[in-house]
Amino acid sequence: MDIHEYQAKEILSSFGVTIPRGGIVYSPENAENKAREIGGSRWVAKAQIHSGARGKAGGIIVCNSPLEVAQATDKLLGKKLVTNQTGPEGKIVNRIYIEEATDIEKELYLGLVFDRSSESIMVVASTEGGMSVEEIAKEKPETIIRSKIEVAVGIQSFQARELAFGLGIDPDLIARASDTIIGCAKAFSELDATMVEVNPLVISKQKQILALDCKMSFDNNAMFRRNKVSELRDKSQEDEKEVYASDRGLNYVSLEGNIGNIINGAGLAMASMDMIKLAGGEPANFLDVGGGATPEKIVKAFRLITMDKKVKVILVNIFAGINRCDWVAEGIVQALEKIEVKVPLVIRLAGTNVEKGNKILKDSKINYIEASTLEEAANKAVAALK
Amino acid sequence: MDIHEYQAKEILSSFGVTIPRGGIVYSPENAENKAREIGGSRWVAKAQIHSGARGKAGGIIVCNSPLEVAQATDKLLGKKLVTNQTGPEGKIVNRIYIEEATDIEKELYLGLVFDRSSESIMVVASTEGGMSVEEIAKEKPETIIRSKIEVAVGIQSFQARELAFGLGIDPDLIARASDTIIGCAKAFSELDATMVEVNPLVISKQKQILALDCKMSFDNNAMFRRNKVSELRDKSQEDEKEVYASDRGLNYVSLEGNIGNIINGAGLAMASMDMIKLAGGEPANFLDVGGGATPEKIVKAFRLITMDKKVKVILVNIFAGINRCDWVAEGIVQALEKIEVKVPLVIRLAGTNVEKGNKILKDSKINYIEASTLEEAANKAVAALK
Amino acid sequence: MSVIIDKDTKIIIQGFTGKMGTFHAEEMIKYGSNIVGGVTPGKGGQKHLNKPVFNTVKDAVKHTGATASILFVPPAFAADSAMEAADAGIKTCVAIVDGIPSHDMIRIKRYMRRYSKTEKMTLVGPNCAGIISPGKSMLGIMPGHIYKEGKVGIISRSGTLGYEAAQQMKNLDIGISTSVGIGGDPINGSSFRDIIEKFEVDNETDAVLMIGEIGGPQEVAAGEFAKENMKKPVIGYIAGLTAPKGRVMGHAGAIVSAYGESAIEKVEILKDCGVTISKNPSVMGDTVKSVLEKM
Amino acid sequence: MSVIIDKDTKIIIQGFTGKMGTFHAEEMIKYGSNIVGGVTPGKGGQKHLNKPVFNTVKDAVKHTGATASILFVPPAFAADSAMEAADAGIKTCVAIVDGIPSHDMIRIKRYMRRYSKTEKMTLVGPNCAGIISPGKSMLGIMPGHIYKEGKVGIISRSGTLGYEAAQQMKNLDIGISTSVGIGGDPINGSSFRDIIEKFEVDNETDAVLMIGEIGGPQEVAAGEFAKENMKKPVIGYIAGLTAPKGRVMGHAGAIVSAYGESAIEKVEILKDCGVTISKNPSVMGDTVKSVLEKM
Repeated sequence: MDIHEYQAKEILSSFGVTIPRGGIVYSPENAENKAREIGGSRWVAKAQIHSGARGKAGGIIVCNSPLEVAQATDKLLGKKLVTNQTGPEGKIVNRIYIEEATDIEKELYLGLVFDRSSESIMVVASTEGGMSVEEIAKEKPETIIRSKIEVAVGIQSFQARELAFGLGIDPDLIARASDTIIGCAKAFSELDATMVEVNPLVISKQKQILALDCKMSFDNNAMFRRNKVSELRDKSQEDEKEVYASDRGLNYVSLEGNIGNIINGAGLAMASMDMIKLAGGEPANFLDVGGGATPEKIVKAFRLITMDKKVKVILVNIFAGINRCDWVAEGIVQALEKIEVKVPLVIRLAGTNVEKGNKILKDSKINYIEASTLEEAANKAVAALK
Repeated sequence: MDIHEYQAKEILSSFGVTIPRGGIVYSPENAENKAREIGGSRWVAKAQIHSGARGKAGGIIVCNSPLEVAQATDKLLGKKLVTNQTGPEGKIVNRIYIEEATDIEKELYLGLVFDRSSESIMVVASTEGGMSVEEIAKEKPETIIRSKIEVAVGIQSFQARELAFGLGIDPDLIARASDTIIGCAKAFSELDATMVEVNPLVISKQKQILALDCKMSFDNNAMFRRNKVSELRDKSQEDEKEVYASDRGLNYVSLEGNIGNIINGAGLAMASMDMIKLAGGEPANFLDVGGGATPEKIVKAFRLITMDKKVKVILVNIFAGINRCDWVAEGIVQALEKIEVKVPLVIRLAGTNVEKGNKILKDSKINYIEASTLEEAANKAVAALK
Repeated sequence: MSVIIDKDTKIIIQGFTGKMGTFHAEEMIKYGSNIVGGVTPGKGGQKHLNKPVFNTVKDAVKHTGATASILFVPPAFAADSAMEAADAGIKTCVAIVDGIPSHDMIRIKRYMRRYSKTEKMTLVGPNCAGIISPGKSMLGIMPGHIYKEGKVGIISRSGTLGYEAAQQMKNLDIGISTSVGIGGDPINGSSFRDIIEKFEVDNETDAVLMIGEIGGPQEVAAGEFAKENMKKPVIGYIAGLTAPKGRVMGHAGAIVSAYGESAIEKVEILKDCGVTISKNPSVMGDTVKSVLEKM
Repeated sequence: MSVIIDKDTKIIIQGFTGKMGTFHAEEMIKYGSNIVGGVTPGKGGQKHLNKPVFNTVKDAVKHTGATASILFVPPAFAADSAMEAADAGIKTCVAIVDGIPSHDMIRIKRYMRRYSKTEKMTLVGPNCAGIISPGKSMLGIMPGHIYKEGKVGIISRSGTLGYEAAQQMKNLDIGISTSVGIGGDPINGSSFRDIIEKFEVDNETDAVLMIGEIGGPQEVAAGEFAKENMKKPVIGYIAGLTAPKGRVMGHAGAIVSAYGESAIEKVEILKDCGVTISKNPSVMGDTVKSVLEKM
């Protein structure tokens, strides 16, 4: 689960990370007042969307008066911002963060993620802040420094210090920089985060260490014990179909192709998509209805796939284990009684009671193309496009 | 560092341990009001001293009216209680804890200490609450159950559950009992405790799990980061000489004999005491002035030893390392210029520049008996008694 | 005996009396697994499916001699249950449960460092189908009948893709010694490498099929292990050729975040390690067959 | 080379520029220890005692090749410094500092579990006098001149009691291979057993003197190890015959809290393990002598 910049800043600030003065607003009037309240002579109006690279997309506007802040807010609110991370449909701007402008002396990068090799938390830092970590890795890999947090004891001061010295920070500012790193690490550990990113982390001309832009993602699986964090979810920033799916226990990822998939198991779903690609087609989505594909799940899956206007063929591929193909087939029949499917439908059943399952489908009134193997299913789906 | 029962209860209560309703009072009037405020019809007035076994010493009085509570408080306040843990001089009662009386169905024991073998925290529990853990270990060792907390992750629910089931607690009360155990473990870990004891932990007739008496000790070395805990120190409960010593960086333990010791290093101090005992004497104290015995420390040590009226001989045994015997000897001479010593004084110097040191002592005006080995020092000290 | 579990392995169910625990316990008993009881705190002393229920895993181990367990507890309690199993002396624990927080998985791993290598429990999963040694014992939730007894070991992240492989192999009359589902989470109890190491020394296994997917370093680590240390042939398939970068594909672990984590990169590296690659998921069985024929 | 440190061992001082660090660095340099630099965060790039100062231990190791360090930092920062040394690849770290919280010591131990046995640092102390290999190197704060070069290993909790033993031995013309102060705290970096194991395989050591005290299980654990595994004779002394039960005797670890922890009990158990006991602290040297004469 992702949250907005301003939410991440509030959280990190409560862990001792210094952030510029600022506040969230929902209207131009509100924005003008907020600017006066913050004080100073320069402000930044920042569109709050779940995406980086907002600056290039026009989502960040520097203002020289409260009036300009109001104007910038007016301009941004309700706009759809398209960045290189949002996809072509963009993301809607509903909230603006007004912040005092910072005189930047140096931009640094600071990020925390899980390190799957060492099964610990990895802190990544670089002197090249302001660009994405992927760009840094590509263009200035030699500037990247890393430190693995030992989860058994949490981050240690020496690690924060090593990183801070490694970033070439002044001896006078090492303690402040360490506090920032330790704060981010504690937030990561204590709130079940999966990613914390401060980019840029800046040294201001006034010798402050400030988190200028912050991003945090959280482990959905841990939200049962993170009430406060889960309240920060903003569904307006998520793909409508993905929201529908996740609210119904389906694993769904929207893709660019036109062959809709309904599959049980994530691995089998990826494998089926690979087969479609090999057969010359393009999957419209990844959809895992779960290991035990219940009739209810299958109904919901059809409803979801038919929401997607680019789908020209639907491929159902279910490997029934303990749930049995006959039961799955009945689920499909039920689903098609409720939902009208206007595109060709390819169904491949496999596993327990496959003959019974196929018989139920054949005996029903549904219109479909039968396939018996993974390969056949993919080939028939692609063929049905024409 | 030890704290009072009521302080331990407040702390544990903040970690989710259930305690009976109660409050601290300093006067009989106060006590009467507190009893009314607590409500109910039976109360217990409990003398707050740093010692267990208060009941047998008359420090705990059951009362049937607020008036009786006031009378009990009046009786206890200012009294010196002598228990089997306080030594013959007893401890002064300055605070009374008034608590609602509990209808006890079952008394259990729960304690947490460091386990030095596994370098973890050990939870010890027994169905035989109300007696000391030493007594339980002697009389009912088969009732003791243990669980080692893995410090890397903290106590786990299953461990609390295993202990609770192991104590024969009703399935309905397992969750509450687990909360108590987990609360104690968290308090231990998060506050740098060295001991947490709930004895008895009771199951009341109303099926509550209550911490009826609580004890906590803390690591003196960690008090720099435990401001709130260190404020709970009550010096009135500590040996006056030990307070003097610890405030001045000296390691001092008051003992029963009459040969006062001034020694550098805890191991050497214990060894010297052993030699005194072997020579037929009894040490009046353990006193370690620290590895590098500075003149200042030696002055303070003489001041401390001369406070103890039972001391009939003083033995100084310093093994000088980098600090050098000549320097130590000068410290002794300085000390004796400031402090009048009326009992025989045996001095043994060893280590770096021992000849110079002994020469300084001889050339000074101080009156002392020289010894060159550990054994000689002990023998001469015992001989000087006669 | 087969690797990890055998016909005689005594198994307990953690979360025995719940709906999932009950259903799958029955399936495992039907398959012939030696289920000796289960654990549901507070229900100790009762009987369920005619087997004893205990309050704690320690009690269960003490009274039944169980050495294996399988968890059917909600994700929030899974870490605690896995540690309880480890502490009670269980040797193999399968966590079927999907949705354990990553921080909890890391905590389990840190907890287990208290045990020496010889006394350390093998944790398989979470978010996996479990373990089956066809004809001997099933410690999982797979459809047992699609697994033919034989001499190929399978290690798979995905449950249904593992079934797909077993079915393809059965259709080609190829049997399986043991199939282990290690699960699709980013941090798991046993890695490909942990299990492939066991197969290398298992005298009932002649070859190993490794079914991986995008994301994480574990497939490559196993490939490197195989290159350095294995005499038995390894066949591999990596799902997710079409998966876009930076998106989680169903499994929390299936996300490409570094070099060597995309399907194409993994395939290249595994080839370099001497692993025979199944070029698509419909020929996993055929690829195994061709390797076996060359032996 | 001698056990743990040798003439060539490159040593850095953590807390180099402080008063304590400076004083003892000078003493160690005088003794002949190979001090190659030190660490004081924020003073990197400066020179101190004509040696380079670094901001981090990693920097110091990188530029000097140091493999040993000694800590002169305040107790509140000691755990952090020890972990920093471990993480920078230091092989032997001596913590002189007295007053480290017990919870911190436990955390250090948990932290060190991330390293495999071969790459794990040997932490000696805290609250100890350090290590000396007479005539070779001193990584500690002891008066070097009282240690005569020879073939007896010493392990002592107490600093000054260790000096006492060294002096007694010198007076009897008995030399020392290496003397290790393990410190008086309840949780320490290296136990008697950890060090005695090193002496057993050290070809410059013929016999070991172990100077223990009341409290804790470590003397007995070492005795049991000696009984099972050692060919070299072990001489022991336990201080605290007169210590009352339940009182801490100066050292935080010197408190009797269980059976086997009083001086009399430890002496009995060690005797059963074949350890020759020095019956009082004034005959430690004599006891060593009598054992050496029988060899």
